[in-house]
Order: sequence, then structure tokens, then C-alpha cells
Amino acid sequence: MTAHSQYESLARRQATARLGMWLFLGSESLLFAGLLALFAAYRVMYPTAFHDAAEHANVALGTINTYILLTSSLTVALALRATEHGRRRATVAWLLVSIAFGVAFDVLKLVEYAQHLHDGFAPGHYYTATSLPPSSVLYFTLYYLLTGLHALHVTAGVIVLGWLALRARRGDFTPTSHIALECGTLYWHLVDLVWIFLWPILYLLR
Amino acid sequence: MTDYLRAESGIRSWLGTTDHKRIAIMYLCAVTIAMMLGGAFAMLLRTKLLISGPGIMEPLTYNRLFTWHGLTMVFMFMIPAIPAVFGNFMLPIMVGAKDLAFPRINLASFYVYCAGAALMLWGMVHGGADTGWTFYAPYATTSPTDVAPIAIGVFILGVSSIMTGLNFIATVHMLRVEKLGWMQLPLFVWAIYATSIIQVIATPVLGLSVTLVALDHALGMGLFDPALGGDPVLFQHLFWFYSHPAVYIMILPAMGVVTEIAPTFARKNILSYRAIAFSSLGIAFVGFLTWGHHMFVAGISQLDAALFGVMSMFVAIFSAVKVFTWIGTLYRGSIALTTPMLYFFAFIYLFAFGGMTGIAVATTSLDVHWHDTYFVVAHFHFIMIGGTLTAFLGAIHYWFPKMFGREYPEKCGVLSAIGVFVGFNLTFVPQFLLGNAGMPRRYYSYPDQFHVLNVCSTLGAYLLGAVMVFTLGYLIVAVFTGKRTSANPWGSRGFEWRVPSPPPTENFDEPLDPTIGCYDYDRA
Amino acid sequence: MMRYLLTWLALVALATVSLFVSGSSIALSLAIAALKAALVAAFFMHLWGSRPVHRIVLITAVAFIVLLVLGVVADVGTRDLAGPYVP
Amino acid sequence: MNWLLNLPPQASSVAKGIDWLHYSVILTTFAGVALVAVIAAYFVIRYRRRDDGPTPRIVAPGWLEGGVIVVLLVLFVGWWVVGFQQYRELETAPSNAIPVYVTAKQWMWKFQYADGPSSTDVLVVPVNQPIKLIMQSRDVIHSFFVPAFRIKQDVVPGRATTAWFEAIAPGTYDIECAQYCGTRHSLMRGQVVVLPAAQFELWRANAEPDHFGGKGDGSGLAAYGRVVAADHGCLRCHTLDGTPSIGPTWLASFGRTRRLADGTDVLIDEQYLTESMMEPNSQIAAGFQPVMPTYRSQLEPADVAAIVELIRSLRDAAPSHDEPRPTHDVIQRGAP
Ligand code: HEA
Ligand code: HEA
Ligand code: HEC
Ligand code: CUA
Ligand SMILES: [Cu+2]
Repeated sequence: MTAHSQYESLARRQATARLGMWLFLGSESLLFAGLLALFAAYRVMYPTAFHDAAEHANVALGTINTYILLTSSLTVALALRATEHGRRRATVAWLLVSIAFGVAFDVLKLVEYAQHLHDGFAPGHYYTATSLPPSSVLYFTLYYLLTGLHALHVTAGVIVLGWLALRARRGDFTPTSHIALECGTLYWHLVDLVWIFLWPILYLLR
Repeated sequence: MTDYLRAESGIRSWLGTTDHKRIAIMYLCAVTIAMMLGGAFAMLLRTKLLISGPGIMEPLTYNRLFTWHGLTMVFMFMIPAIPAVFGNFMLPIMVGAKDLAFPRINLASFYVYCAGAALMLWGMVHGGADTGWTFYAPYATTSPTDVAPIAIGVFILGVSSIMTGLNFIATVHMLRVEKLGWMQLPLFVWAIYATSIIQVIATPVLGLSVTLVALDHALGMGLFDPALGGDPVLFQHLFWFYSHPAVYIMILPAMGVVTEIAPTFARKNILSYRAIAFSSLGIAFVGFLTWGHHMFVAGISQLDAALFGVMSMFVAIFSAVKVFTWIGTLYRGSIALTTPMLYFFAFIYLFAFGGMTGIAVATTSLDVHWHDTYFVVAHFHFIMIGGTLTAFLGAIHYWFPKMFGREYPEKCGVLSAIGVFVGFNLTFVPQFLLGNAGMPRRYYSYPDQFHVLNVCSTLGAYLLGAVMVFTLGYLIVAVFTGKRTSANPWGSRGFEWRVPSPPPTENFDEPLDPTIGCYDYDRA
Repeated sequence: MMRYLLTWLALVALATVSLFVSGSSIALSLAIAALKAALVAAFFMHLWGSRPVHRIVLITAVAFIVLLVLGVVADVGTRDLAGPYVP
Repeated sequence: MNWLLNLPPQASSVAKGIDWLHYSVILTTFAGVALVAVIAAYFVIRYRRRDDGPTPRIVAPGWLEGGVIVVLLVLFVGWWVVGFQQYRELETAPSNAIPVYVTAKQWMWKFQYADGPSSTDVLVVPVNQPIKLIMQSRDVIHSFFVPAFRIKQDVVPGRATTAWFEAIAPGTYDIECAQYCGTRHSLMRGQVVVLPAAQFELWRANAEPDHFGGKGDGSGLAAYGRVVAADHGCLRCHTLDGTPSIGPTWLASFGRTRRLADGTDVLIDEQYLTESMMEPNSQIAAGFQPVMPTYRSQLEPADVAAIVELIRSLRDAAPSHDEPRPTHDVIQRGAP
């Protein structure tokens, strides 16, 4: 940052960063809008194909992942709280727990992908399954794109949390100044928010 | 205090700067190059159309050229043009801030822009994309050319656009100087603010749709492939969900510019502050409800056609209110016919006409005839050149003294304004007639009965191109040799004119005092 | 602390409920999801009690996602209603 | 007016009405823009700068702003109302329209009459007779555009789209492809030749017998459709005489409504039939099992057209005598 500052106070600067983060999150969530619209449209066009395809979704893994993400949201919130109370070690610990959840989520996701690929439910022209109505391929393509895009966000979130953990350990965050940590946790919650919708749409609806 | 231009020197002091004014100048260079490139493509297009049959270039070349022309002009020139140059430069000053909220994101957005532009240019050099700027599936997903780099380039340019918009919104909310309320903001700020909302909300959807095309073309995702049950019309929905609001990304800042020019040169308060401010927001939001008017004959349902048709009529009202407010602002003013003011009049006339032809194509049954003909080409060039490019040129002349601390040659300016107006009409009025007669767009060759009008149009384009080169020439000369000027050569009340020209690095020697408003011309 | 824990418990409970009831109804499962999202946003993300502009940003984003979905579904869902066609 | 605006001749029944709306929109545009320009010019002269003094502060009264909004809204929405009515007219073919099956591919048009004659790039039609185009594409999106008729309709692969027109004067009119479709998009042009009724009959009688062997005797495309249906095994599940079977009979189905398994009713038209072949399980007829396989990659657009024509040709036939209609309905409804 240059020597001069355009902010009158630190609080103002933090409030601005917070607003910027919210704007970013708003923008980010629109990234999913197009895929959701496609999903809705194709579901209206091919109800049975989508119904049959959804039967093959791995509800068990999807549900475990749901609980994982919900809990990780709690743990990052606790990390932030620990910082607010000046507890550096607890912050790092909670962040590490959250990272572990994030990694677990990704691993389970990969297991799920591997299983689908094994069954021939690959996206687009790689789809080889024959047991379902042909338009089911659209369900799977959208499934990969939606969950893939989301998994990218999870992975990015894990990296961010890792970076925050390092900074927290270094003692960068004080009870009054920890805007980076706050923004990082906001991002993680967004990842959770998106999944909260993806889960029923992709796994539960019949 | 030294001004921002001389505060530091050396190329590193430019490339690594976080000063919004310097970033604006870098953007200005970049978008000018883009405009020249897009213009050069246009000249080639028009040259081909001098003859009706085959010749001069291969059809595939022609198809690539109009694709590149559209993409360059829209994504590399017009979308960043006014916001990233003049918005960047003026907005912090207009709200009384020392800089934007996130200066480093601002710089990053410039480099992201460069990366996206470089990728697109690389894609063009490698013969990419003959799909039209609209990337319609399934042609775009099966095109023999290399679509992916160009599509990803568009995505990256979109990221840059989001970064800019986000920065502006945060700045307007958080960095207004004390006592500067929302309803005292210069209206240019409102326009940029409304633009930013669209950028932040709509651009991700574009990024996703072009990515899907790239994925489909490169990897066979087949989301829009009819052979897998996909519906190509859905791609059009996603594309226009961004691209209709995007036309307002292109016009709103231009409207902001003319809203600053008119009061300055008429020495008059704006006729209705409220109307201009809220219609900007109205356009930003209602503009999201009209995307389907590009798809009336694409096979959408009648219900959708009805909804999108009527919403298009509603959104137009905001623009009309603005036009009448600008005209009304002149009433009992004290009008000086300088170059920016000439551009203002060119804008009003061309935008009103272009906008009304927008109403014409939004009238559903008429669009059945006009869709994808030269009538539509003329409609959008009227708004995008007659509107935005004209406003861009107006803005350059208007803020030239502020940005560079020098005068531009007024006589050359007047000549350029008149030349643009004449050349423009000569180019695009014939295209309305061609469209009426039924000449489809994106036609490499055409039936002979369209020949005469096409030749007129090409001659007009040459004139327009020549004037553009001339304008660029004298402006570049003036940057280095123009006469030095004062802080407020136009006698404007605008906030940006209360700081020295060129402004110091931190913009204000003493904090901006908004007690005398930026349109208060009734006080001495 | 208590507030976070309660939020988390409510989320887990809602997820469990939705696991059993929502297979049948789009509206119901989306309603539960929206409720969960609201909880996360309000308490974990501290929208509750923060500046209104943050809420406006989130609501705007959600509104436009819904808008896109509706605009597209209004097309594909009503293409059959082509009006009176007399063979 | 037509000459001034460089419009093509008004060669279809809808052209006059559309042009009338066109005139009113364009004239209003000119008037509005002229108004704006004249006011602006007047102000520039009347209020040109004379001194450096302050100017009065003037704020538009609310009623003026409101008035402008209301007047323009009424005008614009009025155009929309008329325009949308005309659009509906353009979208819905009259009942006596003769169907022509159109196949678009890079970069040509193929036209196929139900009873035989087919042609490439030249569509021959009788004057004063509504023609309904049932269009399919083999590759990318094309758009069927006849400027003189003021009609245009995209032709989307994987779907059937329709358009119709009634030519009101004999002559030759250009067809252009209006949706960008690749290298030779600008050469994807053709002609509509409109003939007086008698000449048209002559043409039809002498038309090159197409590869289905039909020749204006009502066999043509529908007969070919029978061959296709037999070849692809459709007749294992569908009957042509009303006999109940695994799938619904094709007899007397076209143009009627079909009750679907989810309780909604759909009209059996070209779009529905096409979709039923491409994606049979997206709309299940009530009382039937979702057992029909998709024929998406097996049926060429021309085959689809032939089957649609076959089903269409059976629309008015009475159910066969040994299978009285009520029973047949009961069986259908009672089926598992
Ligand atoms: C800056 C860009 C810009 C802007 C602002 C607009 C503004 C508008 N556009 Fe335009 N449009 C484009 C850029 C733009 N457009 C582009 C690029 C395309 C083609 C894309 C492609 O296919 O490649 C296009 C295509 C396009 C179509 C699709 C045509 C087709 O492909 O078939 C339609 C249809 O409804 C349309 C409508 C409108 C309308 C209703 C407005 C309205 O917002 C206009 C409102 C303005 C006014 C109404 C003028 C002010 C009014 C007055 C001064 C009143 C006059 C006085 C009296 C009548 C008394 N536009
Ligand atoms: C956004 C802005 C924008 C701008 C400013 C322009 C500017 C121009 N456009 Fe463009 N145009 C589009 C956006 C724009 N266009 C879009 C989106 C399309 C649709 C593409 C598609 O179908 O996919 C299109 C399509 C389009 C077509 C239709 C092609 C077709 O359908 O077959 C034509 C034809 O005349 C045309 C002409 C012109 C001309 C003559 C200019 C003139 O205004 C240009 C003026 C000239 C200059 C600005 C620069 C002068 C430069 C020189 C004279 C060369 C000097 C060279 C060097 C220094 C290297 N444009
Ligand atoms: C295995 C049996 C089977 C075969 C083979 C079959 N169909 Fe079907 N078809 C059905 C059944 C069952 C239905 C009703 C359920 C439904 O709507 O999917 C049906 C419905 C239809 C419908 C919708 C009819 C209506 O009135 O609702 C059409 C059209 C159709 N089939 C055409 C074809 C064509 C063309 C072929 C051959 C190329 C074919 N079918 C082959 C079983 C079959
Ligand atoms: Cu076919 Cu253009
Ligand atoms: Cu539009």
C-alpha cells in the first residue's frame, strides 16, 4: 500500500473490506446461476430422465458431505471467535479442523466421482451408461459441472484457510484487527451456502 | 505538491502504480489501441462489402473478421472504455476521496484485462473463432476454428470488469467525503455506480456461458448438443442474460458523461437530478428483465416472448426520461458550443434515434422481419457509436485539460465532431434501409440489389475511420505540446474542477467541500 | 459460543429433516434449504446486526439467480401452450 | 412509403398489417427525434452564451415528468400490444394450411410436400393458399427468412419449429438464411416460386417424382413414413388402425389432446410428435409404460418428417369397425 491512505480510520478500512467481500460473494454466487438455470430447464424438459438419473446419486456420500460442510462452518466461525477473544492457539486449531473437513469433503467427492465414472456415468460425450433414458446424460453433465465448480471453491477455500492459519500462527491477527481472517471465513461460509442448495437439488429431488 | 503525472518518473513508476489516475491513463492507452484494432477490422469488413460477390477475401476470413471486430469492440474497448478510464480517474475525485477503495485490486484489474486481451489476441492470431461475438451453440461448439482461447479470453476480461465494478461500488459507499450525501453526488457517479451493479451481477453468468462453450468445443461436454438432448436455445438465454444488461454497461457511463457535459456548458443545474439518478438505477435493474427480446424467432415460447417484449418497452422509458431531462437542462441556460458540447448534441440525436429503433425491434412482430438483418446492425451501431463512442470522444475532450493539464486544439475538435457525425450517418443510415430490404447480417456476399447502399455505407465508414485517425493524432500531439491550462478552464461547478489540473497524487490539497453543489449554477 | 452451537444444531436438524421429507416436493426442499441458508448467513456470517447494505447485496444476488431460473423455465415450461391450433 | 423505406413488396397476407405498424413506429420515431432536435436547436440559439452570470435554478415539476412517462408508456405498450397480436398470428398457422416439410442443413434448404414432390432450394407454392412449414435442421441453427413475406423462423436442431405464410401474388421471392451457420451462410439462399393455382397443379403433376415414389396421389411422404415405421420397428408397438397395443395407436390422434401421466393435457402436433420420438419418456401418455426407446440418433430429419406426416394423414380416419372406440378408450385407460 502506498504511504498515503484514503481511509480516515482503521475501522473504516475494515468496514470497506467487509463490503468488498460481500460484493465479491454476491458476484461469485451468480457464477452458479447459469448452471442452476440449465438444470431447472432440463429438468422441466426431461422429468423422467432426471428422475431416473437422480436415483443413481450417492445420497449417503452427499449427505455425509452435507454434515461435514455444515460442521466446518461452525468450526471456522469458532476460529474467528477465538481470535476475537485473543486466543491464538485456538484460532489455529479451529482453522486446522476446518481444513481437515474441507479436505475430507474433497476426498469423498473424488470417491463419488470415481464411482460414477466406473458406472459409465461420465459427462457429455464420454457417457457410456445404457441403463437410463438417454437424456439422463444431461443430469450427469450438470452434476459434474455444479459439484465440480463447487469443489473448486472448496479447494480454494482450503488454500485460503491454510494461508490464514499460517498468518494466525505468526500472530498477525489481534482482537481488533483481523479483517483478512473475517473475509476468509465469509468465503468459507459461502461455499457452505452453495452446497446447502446443491445437496437437495442434486441428491434429494426425485 | 507535484501533479500525479510528474510525481514519479520511469516506466516502473507507471506499471507498478496504485494511483487511480495513472491506472486510468494506462487503461486509456489500452482501450484506444483496442478501438483502433476493432476499427481496422471494421474497415476490412466494409472493404469486402464493396463488392457483392466473392472476392477480396475468403468467406472464412470475413466471418472471423466480424467476430473479432465485435469481440474487440465490445469486450476490449467499449465495456472498459468509460468506466475504467474516466470512472477510474474522476470517480474518487468526485466523491472527495484520495483513491479508490482497493487500489491494488484496481491495478490488478488492469493486468487481468491485459491478460485477457493478450489471450484473445493470441487466439485471433491462431485463427480462432468464426462464431460471431454471440458464440451461438451448436455452431460455436462445432466450429472448425479454435474457439476455446477466445472464449476463455472473454472470461478473463469479465473478471477484470467485475474487479473494477466492485471497487467502484465500495468506493461510493465508503469513501464519500463528509457531508456529501447520496443526492449530492455528481450524476456521473450515479451512472458508474449503476453500471457497476450490472458488472458485478451479470458478468459471472457470461463467464460461465462462454466457459461452457469452450468446454464443449474442446472436451465435448455437450450441454447444448441436440444429439444428447441438449437445447441450443438455452445457451442463448444464458448469453443474453449477460449481454443485454451488458449493452447498458456500455451506455450508462456514456449517459453519465453527457450528464456532466450539459450542465457545464449550459451553466445550468440539471433539470431533474432525481430523474437522472433513479433512471440510472432503473435501467440497471429493469435491464435484467428484457434479455429474451434477442430471441423472438429463436423458438421461445409465446409467454416468454410476451414478457420480454413488454419489459423492453418499460426499460426504454428510463432512457426517454433522461433524453428529455438533458434537453430541458438547456432551457434558460448559457450555452457555449465547444467540442464536448457538439459531441453532446451528436449523442442526443444519435442515441434518441438509435434508441427508438430499439423500440422498433422490440415490437415483436416487427422484429420477426428485422431480426438478424442490417437493421439490427444499424440499431446497435447507432447506440454504440452514436451513443457510447461519441460520449467517449466527448469525455476525452471535456476532461482532457483535467487529465493532462493541457488544452487540445479547439478547431480540430470542432472539425472532428462534425466529421464523426457526418461519417457516421453516411455509414449507418444506409444500413437501416438495407435491413428493411431484408439483407441479413454476417453476409459475406449478398444479392446485387443491395450493392449501391453498401457502397455508400463503406464510403461513410472510410470517412469515419479517417476522422478517427485524425482525432487520435491531434490528441496525442496535444498531450505533449498543448498549451498549459488552469484548474477550471470551462468554468464548471463540478467537483473534479476544484482540484488543480492535472490533480496532485492525493487529489486534494484540502478536503472537498460540497456545500456548493456540483450543479449549483444559480450562485455566483 | 452458545449462539454458534445452537445454529449448528438447527442446521443439522434441518438437514436431517430434509433428508427424509424433501424427496417428494421441490418447494419443500428448497424452503428448508433457504431456511438453512438464512441461518448460516444470519449467524455464522453475522448478517444479523450488520450493516443493511450487506443484506441488500446478498438479497440482490439471490434475486437475480431466481430471475434467471424463472426466465428460462418460463420459456421451456410453456412451449407447449402454443395457443389455439386447429388441425 | 414502402419505396422510401426500401421495403420489399408486400407479398403475403400478413405483410400489410405488419408494414402498417412499421410505418407508425418509424414515423413516430422521426417525429420524436425531430422534436428533440428542434427543441435542442432552438435552445442553442435562444440561450447561447452572452455573459458569465449565473443562471436560474429550474427543476422539472413532477407532473411534467409523470406526464412524459405516462404518454410514452401508453405509446410503447400500445405498440407492444399490436405487435404481440401480430406475432401470435405469425406463430399460429390457419387450419387449412398445407404442410411442407423443410430440412435445413449446411448450406441448403430441402422442401418436401406430404404427397410427394420435393425440391432443393426452390419452394413452389400455390397463390392464396396458406402453407405451413414444419422445419428441422440436421446440424446447426439456421433461419428461414423471406423478406417479402415478413416471416422468419429459426430452425433448431433436435426440434421441430413451424412457420406459415399465404402468398398473395404470383412471383419469385428470395429465401435467405438469417442465422449465422458457418462459412457459406451467405450463400444459403433460395427462392419461393408462387404459382397461380392451375399452374401449381400442373407443376405438381409433372414434378420430378421424389425418391419415395409418390406423385401427387396422396401416397408420397405418408407412404414413405409407413416404410420407415416398419423398418424401425415402430409398428411392433404402435398400430395404424386403432388396435390397442403397447403404445398408443396413431389412428385419429393428430390434432387431438393427449392426457399425460402427470395429469396435464398436451396437443398432439408436430412438435409433440417430434419430441415423442426424440425423448419418449419426457412426456408419458397416461395409461402407458415408459418403455419406448429414443430414436434420436436413428431417425434422420426426413424420416421424422415422414412419420409425422403418416400420423397426420391418419388424423381424420374413423377407428376401424371391429374395434369400437369406447372399448378402445377403456382398454387404454385401464392398462397398467
Ligand atoms: C449500448 C448498447 C445498446 C443499447 C443502449 C440498446 C438499447 C436498446 N435495445 Fe438494443 N442492441 C444492442 C445494443 C444496445 N441496445 C446490440 C449490440 C444488439 C445486437 C446484438 C447482436 O445480436 O449481435 C441489440 C439488439 C437489440 C434487439 C434484438 C434485435 C434482433 O436481434 O432481432 C432488440 C429487440 O428488442 C433491442 C432493443 C433495445 C431497446 C428496446 C433498447 C432501449 O434501451 C432503448 C431506449 C432508448 C430510447 C427509447 C430512446 C430515447 C427516447 C426518446 C428520445 C423518445 C423519443 C420521443 C418520442 C417518441 C416522442 N436491441
Ligand atoms: C462496440 C462497439 C462497436 C463499434 C465502435 C463498431 C464500429 C464499427 N463497426 Fe461494428 N459491430 C459491433 C460493434 C461495434 N462496431 C458488433 C458487436 C458487431 C456484431 C459482430 C457479429 O456479428 O458478431 C458489429 C458488426 C459490424 C458490421 C456487420 C458485419 C456483418 O454482420 O457482416 C459492420 C458492417 O458494416 C460493422 C461496421 C462498423 C464500422 C464501420 C465501425 C466504425 O465506427 C469504425 C470506426 C473506425 C475506427 C474506430 C478506427 C479507425 C481505424 C482505422 C481507419 C484503421 C487504422 C488502422 C491502424 C492504425 C492499425 N460492424
Ligand atoms: C417398445 C415399444 C415401442 C416402440 C418400438 C416404439 N414405441 Fe412409440 N410409444 C411406445 C409407448 C409405450 C408409448 C406411450 C408412452 C409414451 O408416451 O412414451 C409411445 C408413444 C409414442 C408417441 C406419442 C404418441 C401419442 O399419441 O402420445 C409417438 C409419436 C411414438 N411413440 C412414435 C414412435 C415411433 C416413430 C417409433 C419407431 C421409430 C416408435 N414409437 C417405436 C412404445 C413404443
Ligand atoms: Cu444457414 Cu445461415
Ligand atoms: Cu437487448
